[in-house]
Amino acid sequence: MVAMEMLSPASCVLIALGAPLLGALFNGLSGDRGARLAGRLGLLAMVGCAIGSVPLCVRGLLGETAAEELYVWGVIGDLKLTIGLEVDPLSAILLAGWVVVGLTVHLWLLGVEGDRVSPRSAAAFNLVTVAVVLALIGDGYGSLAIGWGLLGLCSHALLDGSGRTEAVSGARKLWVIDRLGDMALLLGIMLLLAQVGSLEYAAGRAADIPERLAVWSGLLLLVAAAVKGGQIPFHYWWASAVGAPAVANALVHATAMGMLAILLLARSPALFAPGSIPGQLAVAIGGLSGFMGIAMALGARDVQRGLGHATTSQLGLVFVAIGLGAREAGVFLLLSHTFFKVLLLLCVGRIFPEPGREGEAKGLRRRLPVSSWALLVGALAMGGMPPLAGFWGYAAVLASIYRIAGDLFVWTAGCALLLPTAFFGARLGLIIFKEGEGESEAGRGERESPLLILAFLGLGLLTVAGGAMEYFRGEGVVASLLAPSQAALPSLALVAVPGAVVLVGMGLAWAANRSGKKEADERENRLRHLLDEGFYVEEFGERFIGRPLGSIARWLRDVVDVLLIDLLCIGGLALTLRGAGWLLARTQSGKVWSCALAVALGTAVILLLLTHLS
Amino acid sequence: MPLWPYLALSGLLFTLGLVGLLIRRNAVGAVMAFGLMINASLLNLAAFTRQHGDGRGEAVAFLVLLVAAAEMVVGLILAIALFRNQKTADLDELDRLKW
Amino acid sequence: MEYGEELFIGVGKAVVLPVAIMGIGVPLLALAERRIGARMQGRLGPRAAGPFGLFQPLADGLKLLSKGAPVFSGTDRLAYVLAPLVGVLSALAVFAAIPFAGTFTWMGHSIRGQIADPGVIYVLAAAGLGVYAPLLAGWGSGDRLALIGGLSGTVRQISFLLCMGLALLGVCLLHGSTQLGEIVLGQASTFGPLPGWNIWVQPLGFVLFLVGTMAWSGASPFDFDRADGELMGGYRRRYSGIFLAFLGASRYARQIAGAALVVTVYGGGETLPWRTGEAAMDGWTALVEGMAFAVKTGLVLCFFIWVRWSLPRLRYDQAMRLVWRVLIPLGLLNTVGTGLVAHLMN
Amino acid sequence: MEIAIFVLLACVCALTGILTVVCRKPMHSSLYLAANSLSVGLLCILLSAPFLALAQIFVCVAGIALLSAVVVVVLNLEDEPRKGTFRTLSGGATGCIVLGALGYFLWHWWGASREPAPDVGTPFGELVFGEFLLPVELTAFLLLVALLGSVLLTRREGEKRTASAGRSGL
Repeated sequence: MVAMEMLSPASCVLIALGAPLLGALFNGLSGDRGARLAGRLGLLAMVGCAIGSVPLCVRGLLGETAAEELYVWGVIGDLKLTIGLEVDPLSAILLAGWVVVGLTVHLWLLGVEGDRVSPRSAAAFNLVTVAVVLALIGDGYGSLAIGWGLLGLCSHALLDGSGRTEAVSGARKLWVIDRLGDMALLLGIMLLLAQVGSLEYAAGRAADIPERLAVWSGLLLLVAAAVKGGQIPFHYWWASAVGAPAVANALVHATAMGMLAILLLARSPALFAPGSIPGQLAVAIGGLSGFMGIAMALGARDVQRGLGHATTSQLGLVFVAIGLGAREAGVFLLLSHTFFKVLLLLCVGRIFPEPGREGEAKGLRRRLPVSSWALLVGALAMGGMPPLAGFWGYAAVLASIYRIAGDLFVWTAGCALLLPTAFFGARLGLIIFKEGEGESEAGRGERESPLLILAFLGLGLLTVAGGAMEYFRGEGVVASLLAPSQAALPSLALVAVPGAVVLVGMGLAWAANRSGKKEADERENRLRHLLDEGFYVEEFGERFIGRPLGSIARWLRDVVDVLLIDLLCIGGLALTLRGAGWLLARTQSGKVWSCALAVALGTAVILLLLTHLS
Repeated sequence: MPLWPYLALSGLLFTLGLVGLLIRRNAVGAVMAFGLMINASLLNLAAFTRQHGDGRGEAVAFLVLLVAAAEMVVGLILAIALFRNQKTADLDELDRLKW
Repeated sequence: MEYGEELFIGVGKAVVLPVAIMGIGVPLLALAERRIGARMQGRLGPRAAGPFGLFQPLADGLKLLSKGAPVFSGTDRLAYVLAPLVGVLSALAVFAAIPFAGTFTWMGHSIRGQIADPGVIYVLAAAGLGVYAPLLAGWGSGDRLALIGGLSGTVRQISFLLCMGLALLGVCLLHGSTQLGEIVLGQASTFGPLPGWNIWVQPLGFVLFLVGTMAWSGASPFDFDRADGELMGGYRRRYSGIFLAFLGASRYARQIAGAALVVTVYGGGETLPWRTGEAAMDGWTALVEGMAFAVKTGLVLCFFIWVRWSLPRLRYDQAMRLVWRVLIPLGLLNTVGTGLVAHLMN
Repeated sequence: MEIAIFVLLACVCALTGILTVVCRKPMHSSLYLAANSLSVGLLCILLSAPFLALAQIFVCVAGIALLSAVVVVVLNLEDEPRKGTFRTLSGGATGCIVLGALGYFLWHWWGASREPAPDVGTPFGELVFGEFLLPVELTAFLLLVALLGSVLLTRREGEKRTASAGRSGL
């Protein structure tokens, strides 16, 4: 009986949210005393969260939606603001993914840094878990918004916590951009709230929102998702996010933010219906950031920055999928992307603890055999090597795009995108792998901690076996193999072509690697610089938006503040008051007769009033 | 004999007393003006007593007279004490209450 | 006018009485005072002007009238002129309330020997007006000594007026009325072998009233405000001519008024001794009653003069202490005592 | 007849009122005050309130006005200087305003002149010591306090010595 009670959604949520929250509080508030325990406590909290969310995921994956109202936090007139629970298959899958990622990251953290984990970052990690779980299981935009904001806070904390100067300035920039996203999100939600009258997704779906309002709220939410997902106009925050330790990037920036962005889009299908303007805009942004992202990744100087821009491009692909209505495929690609991206980032974190120093990868294979192998697997998965999860993700998206949209042009563009992605993945793997051969005296004593191995094994398994999930999900690419597809292209082609493209990409990478490894790096030409700087979007924004606003602000300061307010209002007020004071002082002459005068006039007025009022 | 002439006269007297209070410079003058106002009020009271025909008005007027007398006596005594203390009875020079 | 004859009679009385007093009473008193004083000092006194010196006051009056009234600098004209007038008027005003003759009927009208009967409070009020005279005289003449005399004169009159008032209270309590007519009527009875005068009923009251009137009218030992030695005549210093005459006349008029009051309130008024009850009388008996009233007043005046020439003059603070610490408390005591007795009796 | 007397007294009253206020010499203004009180007293007689009239004369004329005259004498106040025109103007103006307001007030309430009610004429003594006994007692107490106050206030520092010194006298 108790078990049943334990399984009830409300108590599960309580545990799933409570554990990380408690962890965060303990780590955050314990200060130095709890420094040694920080890592273990973080892991413990994550395990608690896992325990709480497993029943929810199982229930969700079985296709059953658990919806329940947990807490009413505000009643304004007939508007009821509640935090509720809604776990449907979509959030269940994402929750499962998140739990796995969370566990692996905490294991990695414990394994690599052991006792040196700063309580601050451990607290931040737990808080991220709270944010994501809250957003995922929430039944409405309210909890999503809370998660959204909390995530921004954690990312700033992690960046700021690292202590490195450029990380701190990056943190501030990230914070500002994040706030922009939040503002857009809130405005969109408010618009919806005003129209629909409730924050729940269900109400959002049910209500027939007038077309004009739907467009506006859709655009606002798209902007929010674009910011959070690092899409094109707002992708430059990756440059500042790089300052954070790799593990933070892995957990927060790559997965959590992406997940929330996609969740937002997935949760409001009415706004991003395939035909609607926001939907088409999502596809455009997705495609654009897909191609530009991968280009920037190729040109990136630093491994982490490359991975960041790669994330942008993969998320772009997901945006395209959702924009065209292929929600399930998009989510699947997001999941698989999460697995290999975290694996990659963790390995990079392990190999280059200090971001930006790529050189000392020599003698890697002997020193860190497991992480180097894991890195290779992750890179290939990202490249889209056929048996790995990456390939299945890309194939699923492309297949469903073709099947739903039936638009050959988009399908071919998608396949074209796979080429550079494959090239980038392969090059990354080869560089790290080949350089690792030599001897290197540094890091001799290091040995792989068992926890680290465990984490890599888990992720590696998933990246490899991710494809099986595709099959498990039913109408995935594999399933489509079996069932004859009525589309023009045979289903076999849907799978074969992407695979071929990937192999070609990888071959090119191999060739480039073998032939002129040297001259490939030295070409510090303008193109590389352009790509690295992220197409100078930031500078563009600075010149055409930042500077004019600055001059307007200065004008306001000089003219309005100084002249208008200081001189006229305050000065004027002071003058009038002093004048009034002087005038009044004259009446207070202290002489008896002036007081008597006042009394007399008072009586006269009273008499008049008495007669008048009666 | 209608009532309003009496009221008019007492009104005039009262105002004269008030003006005296405002204009007079020294304390004794002010007290005298105050005496005028008392006379006016008594006249008014007597007039209304006559109008209502009720003897009680006269008794009240008598008491008012007594109290007013006491008041004026104290006023005058204060004037003396003031003069002795400040060496002047001129009210304008007593402006220590000046704000 | 509907009053017609009543008015005529009233005005007649109102004119006859003051003229009689000013014409006969004051000169007679002046002469008497000088003659009796002289006799008491073993000298003859003025006998030259007319038989027994009867015209002496007339001579003095004419002398004063013939003198000019020089105007001194620094005098306050209004006060200077007002003082004698107020003094005389207030003294004469007191007589309006005093019944000086019996009631007799003449041509169908019963004429009372009294102008009007407003009562004791009117007497006090009228006397109160006279209090201004010394102050105004002192202030008006602009002379320091006169000022001191004037001030002390005013204070004396107020204090003793208060003392008289309290004494009268006892009598009013007994007779249940403040009107002098009632009081006189109340005395028209016998008190064992003696006439039913208030003097036997209210001995303390009588003494207080007597001393009060003596002091109030400025006679006898209480005339410190015009003491020749210190103040050289007090506020009369700067007066001469007709004003001086009026000042003197006002003093004598006040003495006559005081004596008349004493007689009316305590001496049975105009009633012949041992007369009881309201007596219907014709003109002659009324005249006799008038003569009786005059004789009684004369006796009291002689007493005044007698005291004046025998007792030394009191100093100002002695007189004030006498009034405020002796006479007025006694007066209060007397009133309370009379009240209690009256209450117990009925 | 009665109206004639009233008009006469009213004129005297108004005139003396004005003179009291305007007069430069303090002694003269106190005299005018006395005259004013006297005329008010007489007016009270017209209003068939004899006792009030006599009390008014006795208290105001022979009491207050006289006291003010005595104080003027004691303090030897000189005449009021002729400056302070703004003050007189403002005082006068205020006076007019108050008079206007008072007139409007009285006219509004007592515009219609009604015939006076028949005079009940309850005896004054009965009222004062019957129905109004408590107020009379309180007033008596107040007068006592005023008396004591005046004695104490005008006491000079050396007063105590002279009082005892005079013990030897009567």
